[in-house]
Amino acid sequence: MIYLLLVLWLFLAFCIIGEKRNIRIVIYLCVFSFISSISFLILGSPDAAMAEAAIGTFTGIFFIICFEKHRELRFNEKNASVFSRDEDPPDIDDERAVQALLKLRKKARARTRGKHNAKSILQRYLAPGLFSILLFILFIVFLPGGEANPYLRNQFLTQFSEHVGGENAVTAIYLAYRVYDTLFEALVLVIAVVAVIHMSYSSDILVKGGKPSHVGQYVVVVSVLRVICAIVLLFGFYLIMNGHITAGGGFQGGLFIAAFFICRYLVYDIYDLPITKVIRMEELVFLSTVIFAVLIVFLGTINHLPPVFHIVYMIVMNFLIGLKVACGFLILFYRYIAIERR
Amino acid sequence: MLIYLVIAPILFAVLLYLFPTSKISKSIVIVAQALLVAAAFVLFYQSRTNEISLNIGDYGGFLGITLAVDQLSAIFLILTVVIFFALTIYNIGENNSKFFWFLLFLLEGTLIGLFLTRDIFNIFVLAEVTTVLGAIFLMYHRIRRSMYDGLVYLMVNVIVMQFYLFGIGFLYMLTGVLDMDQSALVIATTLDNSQLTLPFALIKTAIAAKCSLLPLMTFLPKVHSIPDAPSSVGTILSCLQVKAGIYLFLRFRHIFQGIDASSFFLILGIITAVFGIILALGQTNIKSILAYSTIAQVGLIVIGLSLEGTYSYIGSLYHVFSHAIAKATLFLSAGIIMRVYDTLEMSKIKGVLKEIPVVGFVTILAILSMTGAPLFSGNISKYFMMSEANFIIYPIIILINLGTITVFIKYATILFGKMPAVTEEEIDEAKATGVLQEDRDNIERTGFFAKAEAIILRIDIFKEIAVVLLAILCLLGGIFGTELIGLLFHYDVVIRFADIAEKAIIFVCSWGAGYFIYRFAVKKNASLKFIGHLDLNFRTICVSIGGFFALTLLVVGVVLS
Amino acid sequence: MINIIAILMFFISFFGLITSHSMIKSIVFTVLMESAVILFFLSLGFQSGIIPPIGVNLENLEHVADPLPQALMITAIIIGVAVTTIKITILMSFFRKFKTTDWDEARILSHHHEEDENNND
Amino acid sequence: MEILGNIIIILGIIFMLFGVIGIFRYQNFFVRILIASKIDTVGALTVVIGLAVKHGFSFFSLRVVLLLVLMFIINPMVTHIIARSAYESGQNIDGSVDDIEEGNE
Amino acid sequence: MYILWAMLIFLIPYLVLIVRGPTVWDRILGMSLVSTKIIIIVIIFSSLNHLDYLTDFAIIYVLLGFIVTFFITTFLVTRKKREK
Repeated sequence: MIYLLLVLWLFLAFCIIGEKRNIRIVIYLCVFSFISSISFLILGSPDAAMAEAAIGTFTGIFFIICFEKHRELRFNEKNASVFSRDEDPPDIDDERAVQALLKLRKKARARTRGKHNAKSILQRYLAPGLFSILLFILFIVFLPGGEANPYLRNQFLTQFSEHVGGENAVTAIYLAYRVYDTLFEALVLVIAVVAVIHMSYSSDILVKGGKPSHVGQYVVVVSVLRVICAIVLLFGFYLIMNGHITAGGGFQGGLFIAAFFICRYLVYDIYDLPITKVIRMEELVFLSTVIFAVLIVFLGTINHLPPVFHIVYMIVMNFLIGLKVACGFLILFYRYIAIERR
Repeated sequence: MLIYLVIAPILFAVLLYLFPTSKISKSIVIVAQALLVAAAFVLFYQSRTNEISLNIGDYGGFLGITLAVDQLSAIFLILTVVIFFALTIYNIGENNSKFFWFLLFLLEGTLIGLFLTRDIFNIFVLAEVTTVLGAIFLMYHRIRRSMYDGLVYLMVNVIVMQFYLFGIGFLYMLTGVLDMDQSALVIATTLDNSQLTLPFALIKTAIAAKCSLLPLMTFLPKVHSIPDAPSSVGTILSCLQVKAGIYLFLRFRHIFQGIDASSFFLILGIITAVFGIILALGQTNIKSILAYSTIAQVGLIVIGLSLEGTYSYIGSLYHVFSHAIAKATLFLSAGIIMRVYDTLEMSKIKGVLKEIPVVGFVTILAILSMTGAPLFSGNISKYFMMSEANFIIYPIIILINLGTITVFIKYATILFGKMPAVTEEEIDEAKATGVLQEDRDNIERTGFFAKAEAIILRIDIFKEIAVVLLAILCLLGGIFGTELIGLLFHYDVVIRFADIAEKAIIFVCSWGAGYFIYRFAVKKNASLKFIGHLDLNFRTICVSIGGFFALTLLVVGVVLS
Repeated sequence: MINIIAILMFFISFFGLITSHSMIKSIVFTVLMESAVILFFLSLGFQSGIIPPIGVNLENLEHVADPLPQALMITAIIIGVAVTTIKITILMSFFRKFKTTDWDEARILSHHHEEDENNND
Repeated sequence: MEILGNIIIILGIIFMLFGVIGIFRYQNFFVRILIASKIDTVGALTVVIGLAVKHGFSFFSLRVVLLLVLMFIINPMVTHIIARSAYESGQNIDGSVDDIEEGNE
Repeated sequence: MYILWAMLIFLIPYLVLIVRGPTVWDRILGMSLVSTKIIIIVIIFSSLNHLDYLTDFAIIYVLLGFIVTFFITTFLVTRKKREK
């Protein structure tokens, strides 16, 4: 049963290779992530499946915002045949520089196009295909045999409820045994937020002047979305608070809270956000996560606390991580919607 | 103690970013850095007697993550804090935003974490963090070339880390643990080599790309020498990130004890060194020369590590140390030179010794250390490296050193001569050539226009202090070489005076030969220049990664077994 | 068997990486590569009828999935998406500046200073 | 109860089969979306109801019924959005293709 | 069990619709149909293995599928309007 799903999964990957249109790539990618999520679920890992489904949605949304902008810029360029000047570019002041760049690009395009067109499809794909197949065969030939060594698995499964508590072994691992990894994971998100703010085209931090979502005209949809907004938010908090008992946890719940803000953007056309405050809050939450982890786990306090406090620790930690992830993805989303799209 | 050395810089960085003012008080930064250096030295002193380790959360049974300092980690830890301290002094006089310090401290914390951790998956996480931070740092000024190179750097590193992750998967499947020491134990006791070939090849591919061991990996020096990036990032990437690759190389060699691929890596190291030298000779840009010579030195270090014997091992590790410090000196002084001359092109830089005597003098010291002159740290490391080489490797190392000397003779030409006068036309031309306005504004370009107005530039005193300190370290590492090795490696070494004299003669001869090679074969060689500007596109880099993987797999699986 | 599918996926995306001229598609293929590795990790110790490691009564350890790869893969997924957003941002600011997403064109455009100097010599 | 549930489920599957046939039979997009989405919604709801019936009155059934309500609202809404967007963006009713995609090269 | 197989087999024509569909709207429709099938697969999977908490996943897929579909259609229709 899982094999059929995985064959479909491979089929979608092949489709992505042969596809040149960006919109289709996004659609394939979304279906791809749905199918991988359900495969992960069948493989017995609901936490990873939930993270994959939510992340797939967010990746699809980020991609589609950028592709739309990509397309718009190309469209403008095709119609105007010069670099578009409507979007307050700080770099195009010197007319001569623009002309030089334009000429150069024409030359570059002619050169590369000539190279691309000179080869037929077979020539283009035969050698890389054979190379990939060779690597695959080598990989298969040297595949190590033998069963998986279950040492750590058995240790975790037998001891997690005694050491950490809760009912979800995965949450126990990433909140207690490997919380050090989790801190760096949160750090990566902080860095991603800072990087996206620093490296995007526009250098201002405030998100204002984005485009509205144009959903207001769909009256039926808006009224349904309002209900769904609430459900999404509630569901996010449910996932965070029940992270130690069932599948879910800080990351997944945080992603859902961020999804709530997407719905909110769609319904109310809110694209100006006090983003500096959210960034500050994100970093404060990160700091408190680190300090909390230091106090409870790194100092070894958790081993001396009664089991009830383990549950409290997990809930608080899940909540902090959830808030952190929610803030991070909220900033990323609004950055994309308001600045990358502008 | 151990964990705070990692967490404190990160917390400090985030606090700095949260700080309401945009400019950071310099004393805070320098005090924090000094505290870190002190903590690292205390840790180093403690770890001399016995290995310090910390199991996070005290779970035992390899359930949690273990941090530990042993001899190897301690060396890299000391190196990291020393170089970051120098970088802090170097940048303290500049009007850097808090974002700069944020990145610097985060990089320091994650690099220290990379050297301390004993968990295989934790290495993946930290390597990703350092990669991302490096890419952001490269694009600190957000200008043209850095964007393309930064994207390539990020993409290639992400792809390579997927190979590494795959390798971890197999390793976890086979051993059932993620702890390095325990998995080494399990591998040594229960597994045979045929099972380990695939994870070995996967992980070595990733590590080789990290320390640019692949002969075709020209993207890494290209990234190190991006002209628009701050020179601090070139220093960090070239001195520490690449050395982190070597650190991982050693760690994983310990894990895969059964697989003896030293001859393979010996050949690879020789190829890398030769390629690095040839490519470095073809460069026309001072930062590129330094970056490509790093590749050559990495090749040399790998040769030394692949030779059997304690002396060559110690010599190679000491070379990591001495090379990193000399290279940091050169990179930072190149940054000052770039400030003054507003260019990195060798043809336009002349008479550094006369214009900025301190930097010129420091550059001479660092070059002498790099090329292995007597009394410098490079000499000590190369001495030990060669002391156990056999009759084939010995001349090869001397030849590689000759190549290095030739490269640095080429580099030294910037020191002499007369500073070229700048005419009005040149200024106009510089304004007119396709340089976008933003690029000019973003870097604080004081030099070019200042020179045109015949104003002698005032150089930041802190920058000079930083490079002078590093140069003094080079000299100290040479004079007190045996004592320092005793301190770092806990191993008493003896240097025979006769050998030193022999080395000195070889060194002088090499300089003579190097000068002749430079004068008659390198100076106006168009084909070398062509080779130096060879550039792989992204697809070819991916193919070379795959090719390296297949090669390693075949060599380890078929030839060596 | 599942790990072979994951490996196949890994090399399909590798094939995509070495053939695609578009930066956008390269980013998409790195996303696919990450999912291949994630599938491989999660398939460690798979047998049919496996149940998630959730619940208090996990006495019958035979059919419970390994929790450690799952925790690791959540980390890998989050890191992957963070890196992907950075890549998209760099790509978009690159595209706005140079109006191209082709690797070869981008290379020529961003290195054109050096090329000019080479031609002059 | 078991048999009744199975019958309802099989009914749902037959509904879905009709939907699949309808997708490939008609050339016009609006006909396709009408058939596919309507029949799909009905089929999905029927299958879910069948499952709930099969399980009897339990916690699982309660959750499934909650889901049923959600699907009952959301599925037609998705169809509505797609059809309306297609219409507004100039998809012709008479079936000629007006594609708005474009390549990246 | 037979329902699971039926749903899996139903996935194939919908994937064909996604890949082949002449217009982009067909592809989006296919996406929403696939997400419906996956929801049913999850419910059946949870009922077969007696894992009640997996029904959460059905809710997740419903909500996420809705958000993605909605986002893509909104973007496409605004783009089309602007270009006219």
